[in-house]
Amino acid sequence: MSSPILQMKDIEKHFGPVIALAGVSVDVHQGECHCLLGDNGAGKSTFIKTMSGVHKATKGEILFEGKPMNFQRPRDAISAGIATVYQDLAMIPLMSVSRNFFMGNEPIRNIGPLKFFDHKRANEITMSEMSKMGINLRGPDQAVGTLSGGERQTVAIARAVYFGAKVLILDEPTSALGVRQTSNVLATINMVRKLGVAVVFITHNVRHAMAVGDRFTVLNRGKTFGTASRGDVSPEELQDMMAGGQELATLEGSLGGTV
Amino acid sequence: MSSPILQMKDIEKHFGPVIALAGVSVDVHQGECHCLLGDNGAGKSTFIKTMSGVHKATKGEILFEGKPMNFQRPRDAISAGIATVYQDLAMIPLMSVSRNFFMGNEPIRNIGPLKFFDHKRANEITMSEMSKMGINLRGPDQAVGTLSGGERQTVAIARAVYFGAKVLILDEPTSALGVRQTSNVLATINMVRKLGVAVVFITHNVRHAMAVGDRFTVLNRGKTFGTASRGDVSPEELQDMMAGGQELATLEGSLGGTV
Amino acid sequence: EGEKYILVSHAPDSDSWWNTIKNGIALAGEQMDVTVEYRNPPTGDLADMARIIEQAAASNPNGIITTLADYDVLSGPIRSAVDQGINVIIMNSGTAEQTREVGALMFVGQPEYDAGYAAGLRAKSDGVKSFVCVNHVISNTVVAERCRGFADGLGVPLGSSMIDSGQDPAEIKNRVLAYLAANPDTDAVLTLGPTSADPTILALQENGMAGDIYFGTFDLGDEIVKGIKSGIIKWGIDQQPFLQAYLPVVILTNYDRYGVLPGNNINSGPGFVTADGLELVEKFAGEYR
Amino acid sequence: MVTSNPSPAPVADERIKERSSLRKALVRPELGGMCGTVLVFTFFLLTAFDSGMFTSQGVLNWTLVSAQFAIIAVGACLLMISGEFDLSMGSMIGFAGMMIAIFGVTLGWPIWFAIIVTFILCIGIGALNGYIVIKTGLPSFIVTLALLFILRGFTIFLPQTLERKTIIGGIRDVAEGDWLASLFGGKVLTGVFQWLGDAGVISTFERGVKAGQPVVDGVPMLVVWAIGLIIFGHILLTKTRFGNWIFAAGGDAQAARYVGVPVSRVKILMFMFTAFCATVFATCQVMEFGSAGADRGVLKEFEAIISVVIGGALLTGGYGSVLGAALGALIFGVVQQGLFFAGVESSLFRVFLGIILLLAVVLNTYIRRMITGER
Amino acid sequence: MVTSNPSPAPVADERIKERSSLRKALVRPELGGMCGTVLVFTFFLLTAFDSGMFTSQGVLNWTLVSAQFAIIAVGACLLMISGEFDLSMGSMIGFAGMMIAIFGVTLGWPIWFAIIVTFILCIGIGALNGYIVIKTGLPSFIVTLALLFILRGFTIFLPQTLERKTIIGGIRDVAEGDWLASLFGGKVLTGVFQWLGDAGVISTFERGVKAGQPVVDGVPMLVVWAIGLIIFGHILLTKTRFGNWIFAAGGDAQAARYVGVPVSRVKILMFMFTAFCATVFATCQVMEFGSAGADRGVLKEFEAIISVVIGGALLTGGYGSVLGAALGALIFGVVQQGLFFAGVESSLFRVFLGIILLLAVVLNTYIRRMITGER
Ligand SMILES: Nc1ncnc2c1ncn2[C@@H]1O[C@H](COP(=O)(O)OP(=O)(O)OP(=O)(O)O)[C@@H](O)[C@H]1O
Ligand SMILES: Nc1ncnc2c1ncn2[C@@H]1O[C@H](COP(=O)(O)OP(=O)(O)OP(=O)(O)O)[C@@H](O)[C@H]1O
Ligand SMILES: [Mg+2]
Ligand SMILES: [Mg+2]
Repeated sequence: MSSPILQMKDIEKHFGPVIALAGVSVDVHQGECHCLLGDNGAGKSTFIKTMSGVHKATKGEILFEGKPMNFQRPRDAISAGIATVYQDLAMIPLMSVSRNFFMGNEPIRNIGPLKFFDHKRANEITMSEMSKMGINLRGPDQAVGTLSGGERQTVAIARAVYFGAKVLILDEPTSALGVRQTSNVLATINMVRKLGVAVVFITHNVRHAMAVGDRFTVLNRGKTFGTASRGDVSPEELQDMMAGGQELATLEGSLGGTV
Repeated sequence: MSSPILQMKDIEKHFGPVIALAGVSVDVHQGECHCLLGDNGAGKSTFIKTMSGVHKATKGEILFEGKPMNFQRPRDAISAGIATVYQDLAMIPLMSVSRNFFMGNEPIRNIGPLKFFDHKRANEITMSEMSKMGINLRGPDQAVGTLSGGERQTVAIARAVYFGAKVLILDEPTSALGVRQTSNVLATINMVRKLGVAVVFITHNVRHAMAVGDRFTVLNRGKTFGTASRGDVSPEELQDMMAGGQELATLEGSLGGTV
Repeated sequence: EGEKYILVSHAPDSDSWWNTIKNGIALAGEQMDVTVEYRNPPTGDLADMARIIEQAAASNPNGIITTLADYDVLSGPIRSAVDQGINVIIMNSGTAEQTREVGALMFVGQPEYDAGYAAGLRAKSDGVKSFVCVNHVISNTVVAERCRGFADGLGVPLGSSMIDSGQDPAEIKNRVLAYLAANPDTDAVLTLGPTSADPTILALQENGMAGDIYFGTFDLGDEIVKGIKSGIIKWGIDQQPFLQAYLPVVILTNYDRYGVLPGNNINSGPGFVTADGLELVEKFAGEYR
Repeated sequence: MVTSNPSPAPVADERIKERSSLRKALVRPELGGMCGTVLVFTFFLLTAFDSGMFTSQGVLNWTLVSAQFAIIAVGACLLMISGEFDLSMGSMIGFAGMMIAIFGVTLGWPIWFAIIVTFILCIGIGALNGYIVIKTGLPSFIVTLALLFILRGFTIFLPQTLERKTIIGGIRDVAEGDWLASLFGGKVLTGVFQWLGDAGVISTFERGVKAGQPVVDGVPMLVVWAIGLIIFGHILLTKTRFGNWIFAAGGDAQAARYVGVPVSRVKILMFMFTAFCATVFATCQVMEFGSAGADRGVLKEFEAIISVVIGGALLTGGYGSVLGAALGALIFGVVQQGLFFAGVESSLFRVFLGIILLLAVVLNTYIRRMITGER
Repeated sequence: MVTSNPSPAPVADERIKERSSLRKALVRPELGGMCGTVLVFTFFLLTAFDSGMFTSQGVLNWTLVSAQFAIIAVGACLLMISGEFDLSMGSMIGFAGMMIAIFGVTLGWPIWFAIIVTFILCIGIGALNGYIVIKTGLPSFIVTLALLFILRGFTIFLPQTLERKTIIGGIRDVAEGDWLASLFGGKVLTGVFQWLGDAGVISTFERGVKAGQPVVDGVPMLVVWAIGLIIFGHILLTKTRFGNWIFAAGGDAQAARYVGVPVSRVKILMFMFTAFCATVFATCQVMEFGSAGADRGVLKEFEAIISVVIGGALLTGGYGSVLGAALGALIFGVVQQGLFFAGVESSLFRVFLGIILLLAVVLNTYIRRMITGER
C-alpha cells in the first residue's frame, strides 16, 4: 500500500473543560475510502474538523503528503486539496443554490480587463451537477433556505465532489437523503475513490459503510478502538463497536441484525 | 379499526410559484405508526408542517378527532395534543439543554403566590430522559449549540416524547443518530404506539420503516402513491416507490437489496 | 494661585459659538493664573447639565460659572452648590431676578429671549412683516427662545415660521431653498448661529435672493462677517460671548483673592454688528468674537 | 409519559476536566461586566482619587447617572434579549415628561392622575410599537425609528402649540405633597443619612446656609427604582418561565414558535416593559427637575443600548443578562462622570470616553474567554 | 471531475406555476424600494405639485439631498450585507472634512495633496475599525461606537488647539482651480444647462443678481459621485466573485469560512469602502461649502442606515441590494424635502417624516409579499 496522504497523530481537542478528543491517530491513503464510525458524541465531527482546518488541535500532529501541516483556517486545507462536506452543511440559507454552490470558487468571465462572476455558467453547472445526484432543482436561483433537508445536503455534496480534491471528507452525507440520492452518493464515492482520491466517510449506517469502505476506524468517547480493514471485520462486529460496546434495545425481533 | 384521530383531506400547499403539495390525503389512527416515505423534496416535511400548524394549507381540510380543525399556529396544535419533532429540530443553540428541553412547557415551583421556573427539577428530568435515550450528557447547562448533531436530535425527540400527546410526529428523527440511539428511538416509537398514541414517522430508511410501521404512505413530487398496510407490501416494492419509480445507481452488487 | 473655576454650558458638543467661550476662559485663566475647566452635556440635554453642575460641585472648585438655561432644572443644583459655599456666577442666559433667587453672585450676559426680541423690534422698524427662522437645534429649548423673541418683537405669530433644519449644511441649504420656493413672499431670514447661517448664505446666493431678502443672524463667524461685509447679511447679533466667559473668571478670582465684586449685573449684549467697523470683528470672528 | 421519576444523577464523566468551583462560579454572562467594573474603578481610583469623585457627594453623583442609565438599560436589555430594538426610547422619555407637564400644569389635573394617564398612554405606545413590528414583520429598527421621529415631533409640537415654548415648568409646585409624585421624586432613608452625617461618616457642609447638614441627605427614589427594576428584570429573566420565553423568542423566533412559545405576546410585552422603563425615567426626571423640555432624552436610546452591549448582551438577541446590563450602566456612568472629575479637557472628553469604553469591553471579553476557555 | 459539460437544461417542472415574465422581473430585492418611490412621488405630486417641488430648481433640491444620502448609503449597504455596522460614519464625515481643512488651510498644503492624504488616513481608520472587529470578535456596534466618540473628539480638539475655533473656512479660496478639488466641488454639463436655459426648458432667475441665468446651471459632482458609487456598488455586489463573498460573509460567516471565503478580508475591505464613501461625502461637502465644522456629519450614520433599511436590506446581514439602498436614499430625501415644499407646520415635521417613512416601508413590504407570494 502507498504511503498515507494524510496522517493524524495523537490528536487531542479540548473545548474549555470538555475533552472532545483524547488522542486519536488515523492514516488516510490515496484511493481508499476510510470510514469513520462511532456513537453520537464520540468526536467524529470534531476529528474531521481538525483535518479540515476548522479547529486547531490542542495537541497532536498532522502530516499531509508526508510534510507536517498546520492549517490555520479552512482556506489552507482547501488549497492543499482537502474538500469537506460538514455535518452542518455550510450553506447560506438566504443565498441562491448556484451562489452557494460556487461560494469561494466562483467561475470568472473576463470582459476586457474586468473579471465578472459568470452567472450563466454557474447556473448551468449547478443544475447539471444536481441532476447527476438525482435532484431536479426547480431553478438555480431558488434560495437554499427553501430547499428540503435532503436537497440541501445534496448541494453540499455535489459542490465538494465537483471541486474535486486529493482528499474528500464527508460527514454523514447521506443522513437526510432519499434512497435514490443515497445510492447516487455511494456510487459517487466509489467512483472518486477509483480516480485515486482519498475519501473519509462518516456514517452511522453499517450497510453504507460496508458497501463502500476499505478501512474502518471506530471512535468511542474521544478515543479510538483501532482501525480494521474490509474483510477483517463483520458487519455485526462493527455495529457492536459503533454502539460503544453498550447493549442495544431489542425490538421484538423485527430489527434483528444491523440497524 | 377505530375512526381516525387525524384526517388530512386533499391538502395543497403552494409557496409563491412553487407547488409543494398538490393534493395529499392521509388518515392517522390511534395506536398506529404511520410511516411517511418519499424522495427528497417530495413534500413530506411540508405535509407534516401543515398538520402541526406551522403552515396553513393553501387548500384542503384537516379533521382532528372528527372535528374540522384550523390550526393558526403550532401552539394550537400542541394544545390539541400534537407533538412534533421537526427536521430542523427547533432548538435554540445559545440556550442550555434543559432550557431547550422545557421551552414552552417550563416546570413551575410556587413560592408563595409567585411562580418560578423550577430549574432543579428541569435539570434532573433532562438528564434522566436523555440517558434513557442512550445519551449521557455532560451537564444540563451545556449550550445546545455545542452538542454533536446526534445529541441535538436526541434532545428534540426526548422532549416530544416526554411531553406526550395524542399524536407524535417525527420528521426523520433517526437521521443523525448512532446505532444505539436509533434502536432506542425505534423502541420508544414502538412503546408509545402501544400506549395508544398515533405516531407519524418520516424516514428514508426502509428497514426502520418496516421495523415499526403499521401503514405506509409514499409521497412523490407533491402527490401520494397511496397508503399500504404492513404485510401488503414488501420492502423492495416500498424502496422502489420511495425512489419515485426512478432507477437506482448500481454499485457492484454490494448494495443489492435495500439501502 | 491655584484657584479652580468650572464653566458649565448648556450647549451640545461642537456648537461652534461656544468655542469663543472656551477661548475666553482659557485666556482669562492664563492671565489670572487660575485653573479653568469647560464642561457641557454632549447632547445638550439640560437634565444631563444638572448632573454636571452637581459633579462640578462635588469636585469642590472655588467657583462655578454656569448658564441658567432652564430655571426649573438648574436652580436646584446651583442652589446646592451655593449652599455648599461655592461662588457661582450666571452667564449667558437667565435673568437678574433668577440670579438672585439661586444665590449667585451676579449675571453676565444677555437673555436669549430679550436678544431675539430686540432683533425683532429692529427688523420691524426696517419694515419686515414675515420671516423664517432657521433653527438647527430644534429640540434645544434655549435656542428656540431666540425665534420666539424675534416673532414677538415683530408682532407676528411664530407658527410655521420656524423650520427644523437639521445640522447638515447641505440639508440646511436645501431646506431653506425649499422653504423659500414654497413661500416666495417671505420678507426676512433669521439664522441662529454660524451652523445655520453659513449654508443659508449659500442658499440665498444660489436662488438669487442674496442681498435682496432681509437677513439677520445671531452670533458671529468667518462667513457671517464676510456676509455682513458684502451686504448679504444686514446685521449679526453679537452678545460678546468672550466677555461672558472672560469676565466671570476675572471677577471670581478677584473676589476670591481680594474680596472685591462689581455691584451690578453686566449686560454683554445685545450688540448689533453691521457693515460699519468690521475690522476687529473680521480678524477675530469665531475666535474671540 | 408526562410524569417520570428522575433517575439518579449520572456518573462523573471522564471527558470533563476538573475545574475549581471558584472558576465555575465565575463562568457567567455577567463576568465581563464585573471585570470591566473593577478595571474602571481601579483606573479612576488611580487618576481621580483626590478630585472629590469618592467623597459621598461624588459617589452620589455618579450613582445617580448610573442609576439613570440602569433604568433604561433594564428595559432595553430584556427587549434586546427577546430579539428586538427600541430606538424610540429616548423620544419616549421626552414625550412622557412632556405629557405629565401638559396634563399636570397646562390642563391642571392632579399630578397623580397625570402620571397614571401618562403611564397608560406610553405603555400603550409601546404596545403599538410591538404590534406593528409583529404584524408587518418589519425590523423593529425601522418601526421604532419612525416612532422616534413621531414622538419627538409631538414633544416639540404640543407645548409649542399650547404654551408657545418648548419647556414647561412649575411641576414641582403642583406636585408638592402628591402621594404618587413622591414615589418618583423623593428620597428615602433620610434619617439614616442624617445620623451618618452626625456620626461623621458622611461629610457635612462646612460653609453656606446648609452648614452642618450632611452633604448627602438620602437615597433618591431614582436609585431605588433602578435597583428595583434590576432585581425585577433579573428574576424575571433567569427564574421564571416567562424569562425562558424571552430567551427563546430572541434566540430563534421560528424554533420557539414551533414548540408553542407565544413569541408575539412575549415581544409585545417586552416593548411595553421598555416603554414602562422609559416612563419611569421620565417621571423621575420631571419630578426631580420640575420641568419638561423638548430636548429631554435625546439619544438616550443609544446610551441604553451601549450599557446593554457593554454588559455582554448580543445585539442579535437570545443572549444577555440584566445584571450585566446594570454593570454596563455602572461602567458607562462612572466613566462619563469620572472623566469630568479627572478634569479631562472637554474637547478630548469623547476621545477618552471612546477609548475607555473600547478598552473596558475588549478587556472584559478577553478575561471572559480566558476564564471560560472559549476558543 | 473539475470539468464537466453542463447537461441540457432540465425539463420544465410540473411543480411550478406559470408566471408572467413581468411578474418574474418584478421579483427582486429592489421591488420594495420601487413601490415606495412610486408611492412617495404620487403623494407629493398630489400634495405639493404647485409649490415649486417639481420645477427644475426643486428637482435639483431634492436630488442633491438624496444624492448625499445615497453616497453614504452605498457604503453602509455593502457593509451591512457583509454583516457589520459602522456607527462611526457620521464622525468620519466630520473628521475627514476637518482634516482637509487643517491640511489645506492651516498647514497650507496644496489641496490635492490634502485630499489624498485625508483619503488615505480615513481609509486607514476604516481598516482599523475592521481589524479591531475581526481580531477581538466584538460586535461592530460597540467598536465603531467607540470610534464615533474618538473621531468626533479629535474633530473638535484639533481645530480648537490649532486655530482656536471649531469652524475652519477659506477652503474654497485655496481650492480654486485645483484639479482634484474640482472632481468633488464642480458641476458638469454646464453647457447643456445653459443651452436648456436659453431654450426656455429650464426657467431663469427673475429677481436678484443672477436674473437671466438658468436656475439650474449644471449637475453637481455630488450627484455624479452618487451615481458612480451606486453603479460601482451594484456591479460589485451582483456581478463579481467578491460580491458573492460579501453575501456569504454576512449570511453566515462560519459557513463562508468553511468553504474558504476570506471572511476577514471581505469585512475589513467593506469597512474601508465605507470609510471611503464617508470621505467622498465629506470632501464634496467641504468643497461646496468652503468650510469644515466640528458638527458636520452628526447622526449621518443613522440616516445611512435608515436609507439602507428602507431599501430592503436585512440589518442582520446577508441580504440586500445597492439599488434598493439608493432608492431608499431617494425616498428619504424626497420625503424630507417634500415636507418643506408642502409647507408642513415645522414642529410637526418629524411627525410626518416618521409617519411617511413607516407607511412607505409597510406598503412596500406588503406589495413585495403580494407579488412574490411569500407567506
Ligand atoms: N464547541 C464545543 N464546545 C464544547 N463541547 C463541544 C463543542 N463541539 C463539540 N463538543 C462536544 O464534543 C463531543 C464530540 O462532538 P462531535 O460533534 O465531534 O461528535 P460526533 O462524533 O460528530 O457525533 P454525531 O455522530 O452525533 O455527529 C460532543 O459530546 C460535544 O458535546
Ligand atoms: N418556503 C418554501 N418556499 C419555496 N419552496 C419551498 C419552501 N419550503 C419547501 N419548498 C419546496 O417544497 C418541496 C418540498 O419540500 P419538503 O421540505 O416538504 O420535502 P421533504 O419531502 O421533506 O424532503 P426531504 O426528504 O429532503 O426532507 C421542496 O422541493 C422544496 O424546495
Ligand atoms: Mg457529527
Ligand atoms: Mg423533509
